[in-house]
Amino acid sequence: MNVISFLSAVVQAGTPLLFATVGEIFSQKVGNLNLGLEGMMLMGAVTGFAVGYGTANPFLALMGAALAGMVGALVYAFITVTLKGNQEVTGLTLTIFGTGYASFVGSSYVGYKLPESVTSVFAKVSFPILSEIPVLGEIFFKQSPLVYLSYLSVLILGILLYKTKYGLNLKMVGENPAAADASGIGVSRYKYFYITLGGAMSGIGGAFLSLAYIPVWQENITAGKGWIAVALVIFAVWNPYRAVAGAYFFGGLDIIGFRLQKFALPVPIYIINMLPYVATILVLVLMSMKKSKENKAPSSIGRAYFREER
Amino acid sequence: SSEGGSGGGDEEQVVAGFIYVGPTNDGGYTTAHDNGRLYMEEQLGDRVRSIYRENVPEDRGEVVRVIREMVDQGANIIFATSSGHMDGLIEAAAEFPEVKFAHCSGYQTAENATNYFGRMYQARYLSGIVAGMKTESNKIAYVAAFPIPEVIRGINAFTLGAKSVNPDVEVHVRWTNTWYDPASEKAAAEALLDEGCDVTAQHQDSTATMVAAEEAGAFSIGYNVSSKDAVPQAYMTAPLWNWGEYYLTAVQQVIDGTWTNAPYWGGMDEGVILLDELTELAPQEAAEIVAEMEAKIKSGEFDVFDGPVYNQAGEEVVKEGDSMTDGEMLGFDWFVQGVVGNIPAGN
Amino acid sequence: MRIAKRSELNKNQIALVRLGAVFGALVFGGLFLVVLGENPLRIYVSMVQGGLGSFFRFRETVNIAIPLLITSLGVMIAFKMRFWNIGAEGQIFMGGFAAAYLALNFSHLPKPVLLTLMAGAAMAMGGVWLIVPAWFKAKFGTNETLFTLMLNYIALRWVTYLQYSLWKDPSAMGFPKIASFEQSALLPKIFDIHVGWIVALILIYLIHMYLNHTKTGYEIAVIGESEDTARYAGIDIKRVILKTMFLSGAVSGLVGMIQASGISGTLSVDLTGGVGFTAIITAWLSGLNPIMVGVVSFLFAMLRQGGSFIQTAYQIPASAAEILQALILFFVLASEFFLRYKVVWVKKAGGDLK
Amino acid sequence: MSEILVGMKEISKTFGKVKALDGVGLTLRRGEVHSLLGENGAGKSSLMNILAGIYTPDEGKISIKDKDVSLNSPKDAINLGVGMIHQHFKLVEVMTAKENIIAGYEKSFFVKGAELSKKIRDISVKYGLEIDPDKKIYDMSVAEKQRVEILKVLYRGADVLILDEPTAVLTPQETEKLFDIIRNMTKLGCAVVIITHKLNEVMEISDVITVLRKGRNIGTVDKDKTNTMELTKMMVGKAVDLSIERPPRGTQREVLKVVNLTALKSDKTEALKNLNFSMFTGEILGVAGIAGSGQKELCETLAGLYPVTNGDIIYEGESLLGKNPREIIRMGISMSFVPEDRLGMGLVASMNIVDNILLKEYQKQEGLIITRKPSKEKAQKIVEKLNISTPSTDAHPVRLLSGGNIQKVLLGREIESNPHVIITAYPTRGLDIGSSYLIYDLLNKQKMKDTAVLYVGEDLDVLLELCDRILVMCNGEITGIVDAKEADREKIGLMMSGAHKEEVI
Ligand SMILES: Nc1ncnc2c1ncn2[C@@H]1O[C@H](COP(=O)(O)OP(=O)(O)OP(=O)(O)O)[C@@H](O)[C@H]1O
Ligand SMILES: Nc1ncnc2c1ncn2[C@@H]1O[C@H](COP(=O)(O)OP(=O)(O)OP(=O)(O)O)[C@@H](O)[C@H]1O
Ligand SMILES: [Mg+2]
Ligand SMILES: [Mg+2]
Repeated sequence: MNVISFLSAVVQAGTPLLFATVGEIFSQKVGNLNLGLEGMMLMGAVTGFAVGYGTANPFLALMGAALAGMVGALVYAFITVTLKGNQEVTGLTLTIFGTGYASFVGSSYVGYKLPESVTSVFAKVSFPILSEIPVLGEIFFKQSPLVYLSYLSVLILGILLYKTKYGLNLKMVGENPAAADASGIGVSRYKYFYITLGGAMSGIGGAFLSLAYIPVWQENITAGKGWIAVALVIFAVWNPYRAVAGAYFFGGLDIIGFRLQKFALPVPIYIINMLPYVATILVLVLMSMKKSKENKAPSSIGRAYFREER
Repeated sequence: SSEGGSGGGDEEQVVAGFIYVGPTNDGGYTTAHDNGRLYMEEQLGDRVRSIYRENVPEDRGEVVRVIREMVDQGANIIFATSSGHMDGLIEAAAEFPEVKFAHCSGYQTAENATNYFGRMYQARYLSGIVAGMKTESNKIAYVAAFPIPEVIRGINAFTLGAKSVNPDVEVHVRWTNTWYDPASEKAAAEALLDEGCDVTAQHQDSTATMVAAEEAGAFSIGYNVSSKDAVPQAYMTAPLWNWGEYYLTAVQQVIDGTWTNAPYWGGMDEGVILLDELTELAPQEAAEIVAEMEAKIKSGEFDVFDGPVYNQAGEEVVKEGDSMTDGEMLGFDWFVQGVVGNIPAGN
Repeated sequence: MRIAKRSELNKNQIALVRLGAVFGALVFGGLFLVVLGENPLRIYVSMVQGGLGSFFRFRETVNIAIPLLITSLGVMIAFKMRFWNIGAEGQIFMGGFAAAYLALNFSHLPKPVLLTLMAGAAMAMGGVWLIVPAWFKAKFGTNETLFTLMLNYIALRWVTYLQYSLWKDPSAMGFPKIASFEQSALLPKIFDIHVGWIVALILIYLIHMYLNHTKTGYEIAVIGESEDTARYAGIDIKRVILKTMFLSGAVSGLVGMIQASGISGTLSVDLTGGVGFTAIITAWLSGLNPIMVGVVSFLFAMLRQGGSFIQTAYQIPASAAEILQALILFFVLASEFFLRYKVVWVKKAGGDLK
Repeated sequence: MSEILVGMKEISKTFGKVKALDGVGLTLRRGEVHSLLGENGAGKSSLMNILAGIYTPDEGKISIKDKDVSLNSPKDAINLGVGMIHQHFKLVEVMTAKENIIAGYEKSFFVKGAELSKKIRDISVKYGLEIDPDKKIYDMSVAEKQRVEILKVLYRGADVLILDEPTAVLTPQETEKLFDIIRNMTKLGCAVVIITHKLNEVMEISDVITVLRKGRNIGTVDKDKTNTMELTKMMVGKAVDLSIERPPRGTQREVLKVVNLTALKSDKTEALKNLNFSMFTGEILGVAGIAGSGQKELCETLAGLYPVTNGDIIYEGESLLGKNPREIIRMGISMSFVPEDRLGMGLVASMNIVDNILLKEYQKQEGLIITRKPSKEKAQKIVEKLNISTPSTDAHPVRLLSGGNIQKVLLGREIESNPHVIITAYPTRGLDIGSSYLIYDLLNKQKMKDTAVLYVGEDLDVLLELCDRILVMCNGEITGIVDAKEADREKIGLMMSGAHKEEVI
C-alpha cells in the first residue's frame, strides 16, 4: 500500500467531514445542537451541483452551496432560536427536508457531469511552494482548492474562537445565554450568525462531494456523512483543531477498506468500520467519567433562551 | 406515459411496470434498461402504458410493496432489473397469479415468473482484449460490485480476453458491495490506481471509476452505456446493453397472450449485447483483433470459456476442447488465472 | 414587537393551533407545488387516495404505520423520563438480529413457539442495546443522545457484517443477502394484514396503562421531572432507569422482529427504513401520549404511502411527499411557540434610544 | 437635591396571569443608596429587571439622565450606564473572571490577555474589590463571584448599580465590606439600588427607601424619617407583631444523635467535618451559617440523600448509616425532610397536589397498580387545613401555585405523616411575612407535639426567636451550639465566619 497516496486520499475523504464538523462545532458552541447536518450537506451538494451545471461558474456553484446550507440553517435557527422549538426534532426534520429537497432537485441531474469549467477549478492542484515539502507537501498540498479552503476555514475559525472577542462572546452565549445577554451580547444575533455559519460550512462540505470529489450527481451523495460529523464534534471535544485529526481519522476509515481488501484481515472490515463510533462512545464515556468542568458540551446546549424566563 | 390514475384508460392497453435499482439517468445500468423501456413504448404506441420506480432497494419487503402498487395501477407485466429484487418478485408472483413477472439476472422461475439476461461476458472478453493491449504496467484495475456469479463471470471473461493478447497481464479486483455508489467506486478505483494499475474496468453503474482513471492519467473500459462524452480523456470502449428488442418482444407476447415463463439469455448474436465503438485512445491494433473475435463469437465458432481454462491456482478447470455449460457459467464462484483478488466466502 | 409568556391554553386552543399549523403547511406546500408546475389540489387528493383509497392501499398504509407506531411507543417511554433515546434504529436492527438468529437456526420449531421465542429474543436484544447507554447515563451522566446515536451505526455495521459476510446465504450464489425465513418464522395475517397491527393496538393499551396507572409509570414521571425529587422520595432511580430503558429498547427491538418476520421475511440493512428517526418526531409530536402516538403515526404513514402512490401513479418523485412532510413538521414545530408565547405589538413608547 | 439619574413612571408588567407590577414609579438620584423593600413577589426584582433591560414593561415610561428611553435589551441599559447584579449570578463557570468581565464589552478584535488583566486589577483596586482576574469562576467563593459581578458592571462604566439581595449569601463581615464598597461608589457619583429583606441592613445603608406591595408602590421615604415598624407596616399593609412565640420545650428525649459525621463533596473536599450533636424531642434546633457552609449537606445526610464518609447517625439507637430514603422508610422511621429546593426536590413541579401527596404514599401501596383515592382525600384535608389557595387538587400543577402555597403543600404533606423528626431547610425562603409566620406556627405546633425539629434558616433574628438551641456552622464545621435565649447576635455572626468558637452545649 502506497502510504503517501493513501494519506492524500484520506485528506480528501476527510474534507467534507471537516467542513461539516467545524460548522457544527460553532453551532453547538452557541448552544444549538443541529442534527440537520446531513440535510444541509445534501442541500449544499445538490444546489452547488445545479448552479455549477446551470451557470458553468465554479464560484457561483460554491456560493450556491453555501447559501443552500445557510437557508437550511436559517429555517432551523428561526424555529429553535426565535420560536424556541425543540432542537433535536427540528434538526431531524431539517434532515428529512434536505434529503427530500436534494432528491427532488437532483432528480433532473442524476448522472450528469459538471462542465469542464467547473471541474477544472475544483480539481487537484499543487499549492505553490508548500507542495514541494517532502511527504507533507505530497499529502496536504496537492489537493483540490476546496481542501485548501478547509484548512483556511479551520485556521480562521480557530483564531476567531480562541483569540478574539467574538470567540469569547460566542462561548458565553453557548455556556450561559442569560449571562451573555446581561453582558450586552446579542444572544439571538450570535446564535443566528453561527448557526448559519454552520449551515454554510455543511453546504460547502456537501458540495465538496458533488463539485470536487465526484463531479457527477448522484442520489444521497453524502451517504450519512452528516451523521458522522455529529459524532465527530464530540470526538473533537468541540475543538476545531482537533476536528481536523478526527475528520481525517474518520475519513480514512471510510476508504481504508478498499486498500485492505487484498489482504486477509484478521478482523472483518465491517468490524473495523465500527471503530469511529466505538471511539466516539469512548470519548463520550471518558468525558463523563472525568467529570471535568472543561472539555464539556456547552452547557446551554439543547435549551432555548427566553430573556424573561425565570 | 405519466397520465391517468388507477383503473383509468383503455381496457385493451397493457401496463408494463419496471422496477429499477438505480435512477433512470444513472448513465449506466438503469439508463440502459430505461432506454429499452422507452424503445418498447415507442414501438407499441397506444397499446402499452409503462410505469417505473427508481431506486427500489434490494429488500424483499420493499419490492413486494412496489409491485403491489404497480398492480394497483393495473400492471400486467412487471420487470425487475436487479439481482436483489428476485425474492420479492417471486413472492409477489404468488400473490398475483394473473400478472406476469420477469426478473433480470436472477435464476428462479414460477408459473407466471421468468428471468432474462444477456451474455455480457462475450462483450467483456472483447473489452479485455483492448485493455490487455493498452496496459503498460500489465496491471489492470477491475472495480466490481458484488461477488456474485454474474460479476465473477464478467471478470473472468475480461481477464481471458486480456490474457489472450498479453499473457503477463494481471487483473486486480476490488469489491464495493454496491451497484451504484460513485464515492465508493471512486475510492476503490483510486486504491487500485495507487497500486500501479494503468487501465480500469468496472462492473459498476456509475462513471466514477473512469473519472478516477482520468484524474490519474489512466485509461478505462466502461460498462452499460457509452461514456465517450463523460470521460473523454480515459474512455476506450465499453460492453453495452441493448434491451429494447427484448422488452418489445416480451410485452408484445403479453398483448398477444403468447407469453411464457421460458428464461431468456441472449448474446451478441441477438444484439442484446454489444461492444461500443473503440475511441482513438484504444490501441490501434485492437480494432482488428476485436472485430475478428466478435465475428467468431457471433458465429458460434468461439466461446469465451472454451478450454483450456485455468483457475487462480493454475489448475486446469476446463479441458482443452471442452467448453463450459450455461449452468456452470451461471454458478461461477472461482476466478481464472490472471485475476488478483479473492471471492469472499459466503457463510 | 416583542415576545411575552402567555398563560396556559386549554386543549381546544392547543388543537386549534396545531390544526392551523398543518393547514399553513399545506398552503405553503401548495405554493411550492405550484412553483413546480403541479396542481397542489390534485396531488393532495391523490395522496389521500393513495393512502386510503382502497383496502389494498389502506393495508399498505397500515403496514407502514405498524413499525412507526410501535417504535414511537418505545422511544416515548424513554422520553417520558427525559431520556433522549434516539437509538431506536439500532434497537430495531439488534432486535431483528436476535429474531433472525432464531428464525434461521430453529425453523423446525412449531410456528407459535418459534414466533414467541423470536419476539422474546428481539425484545431482550433491543432492551440490552438501550440498557448499555442507560447504565452509563445512570452511573456517570454520559450524554445519551449521542451515545444512542452512535449505537445506531454500530448496529447497522453489525447487520451489514451479517448480511455481507457472516450470515450470507450461500444459496444466493454470492449475492449478499441473508437467507429468507422459513414459513414457520413468518408472522400470520389477520384480515390480510400481518398481526403486527394487533400487537400495536395492544401495546398502545398496555403502555398507556403502564405509564399512567402503575407505580413504575409514576416513578418514571417523577424521575423525568427531577432526579433529586426521585431520590428524595426514595425511588431506586438506577433500577427504574434501567428497567424503563430496557422496556423502551425492548419495544423498539420488537419492531425489528415484526419487520423481519412480517414484511421482509429476513434480516437486511434496509430493515428499519429510517423509522427509528421518524418515530422520534411522531413521539414528540403526539405529546408523549400513547393514544395520540397511534393517531399521529397513522397520519404519517398515510403521508408516506400517499407519497409513494403519487410516484407510481404520476411519476411525481416521492421526494415531493418527503418535502411536504418536512414542511408540515416545520410548521407544527413553529406553532409550538404560539402555545407558550404571544407576540405583543408595542407602540413606540417614549423617546428614541441613542 | 442632587441630579435625577433615573425616573420610572407608571410601570406595569404582567406574566401570564400574574400582574407583577401595576403602575409603579421610582426615582433615583446621583449619590444615593436606594433600598427596595417588599414582601416576596412584591415585584422588586421585576422592577429592577425592567430597568436593567431584562424585562420589557407592558406600560410605562423610563427616563435616564433626563432623556426618555426605551430599553429593549440589557445592552441598551448598559449603554445608558445601568448595571445589575442579579440574585442568581449570571456568570460562566468555565471562564475566568477576566473573560466574564470583558465578554460583550471588549472593543478590540483580538483579546489581549495580559493588558486586560492589568486593567481589571486597576479597577478592582480603585473600588476595593479584590479578585484574581485569571481565576476560573468555578474555583471561586460566593463572595468572590459577587465581586466579579460588581466589577463587570463597573467595568462597563455603570453609574446606576442595582444589587438584588446581595447580602443573602454573605457573612455579616462580608456584608460590611460590601457596604463599604457601596458607600465608596456613591461617593464616586453612582446611584445604588439595593434589594434586601433585612430591615437592619436597610436602616444601615440606605438614604431613601421605596416599599412595594403586590406590584404597587406604597411609598418612598427618607431613611432618617422612618423606622422598621413603619416599614413593616408599609410592606404588609397592617401592623404586624414581629415577635415569634417560643413555647416551652417538650420531653427532651434524645431521638437523633450525630457522631463524628464527615462527608465529602464531589471534588473530594470536606463538606461536613466531624460533626457531633443531638436532637431532642419537643425542641427546635436551629442551624445558622452563611450559605454553603454545609447546611444542605447536613440535611441531606440526615435524610439519607448524601453519602457519609465517616461517623454515624443514630436514630433511637439504630444506625441510619448507608441507608437511602427508601430503606429509611422501610425501617419504619418517620422522619420528614423539607428540602430547601422545593420544586427541585420536595415536589414534582408539573404534577398536581394529589400526585405530589402520592410521592410519599405510593410505596406503601400493594401491587403494581397505583391508587390515587387515599391521596386525594389527604390532599383535600391539607388544602383545607392550611388554607392553600388552588383551583383544584388534581388538575392544577403545583408549579403554578404561588411560592407560599407551594411551601404549604410540601410542609402539609410532611407534617401529615406525623413524623418524630422534621428537618427543614430554609422553609420560609421565598415566602411573604404572613406565610412565614404560618410556617413558624406550624413548626411550633410540631414542637408541642413533642417532635424534634431541625430548622435551617438564614435570618438570624428568626433563629434567635424561634429556636431553642442554635447550631452554628462554618465551612462544614460546627463552630458552636448556643442557647438561643442567651445568645448574642454579634457572637453568632463571628461564629458563622469561623472567627469564634463556642463550646458545644
Ligand atoms: N465573528 C462574528 N461573530 C458574531 N458577530 C459578528 C462577527 N463579526 C462581526 N459580527 C457582527 O457584525 C457587526 C459589526 O461588528 P463590530 O465588531 O463592528 O461591532 P461591535 O459593536 O464591536 O460588536 P458587538 O456589537 O458584538 O460588540 C456586529 O453586529 C457584530 O456582532
Ligand atoms: N420571569 C417571570 N416569569 C413569570 N412570572 C414572573 C417572572 N418574574 C416574576 N414573576 C412573577 O412576578 C411576581 C413578582 O416577582 P418578583 O421576582 O419581581 O418579586 P420580588 O419582589 O423580587 O420577590 P422576592 O423577594 O422573592 O425576590 C411574582 O408573582 C412572580 O411569580
Ligand atoms: Mg426578587
Ligand atoms: Mg428574592
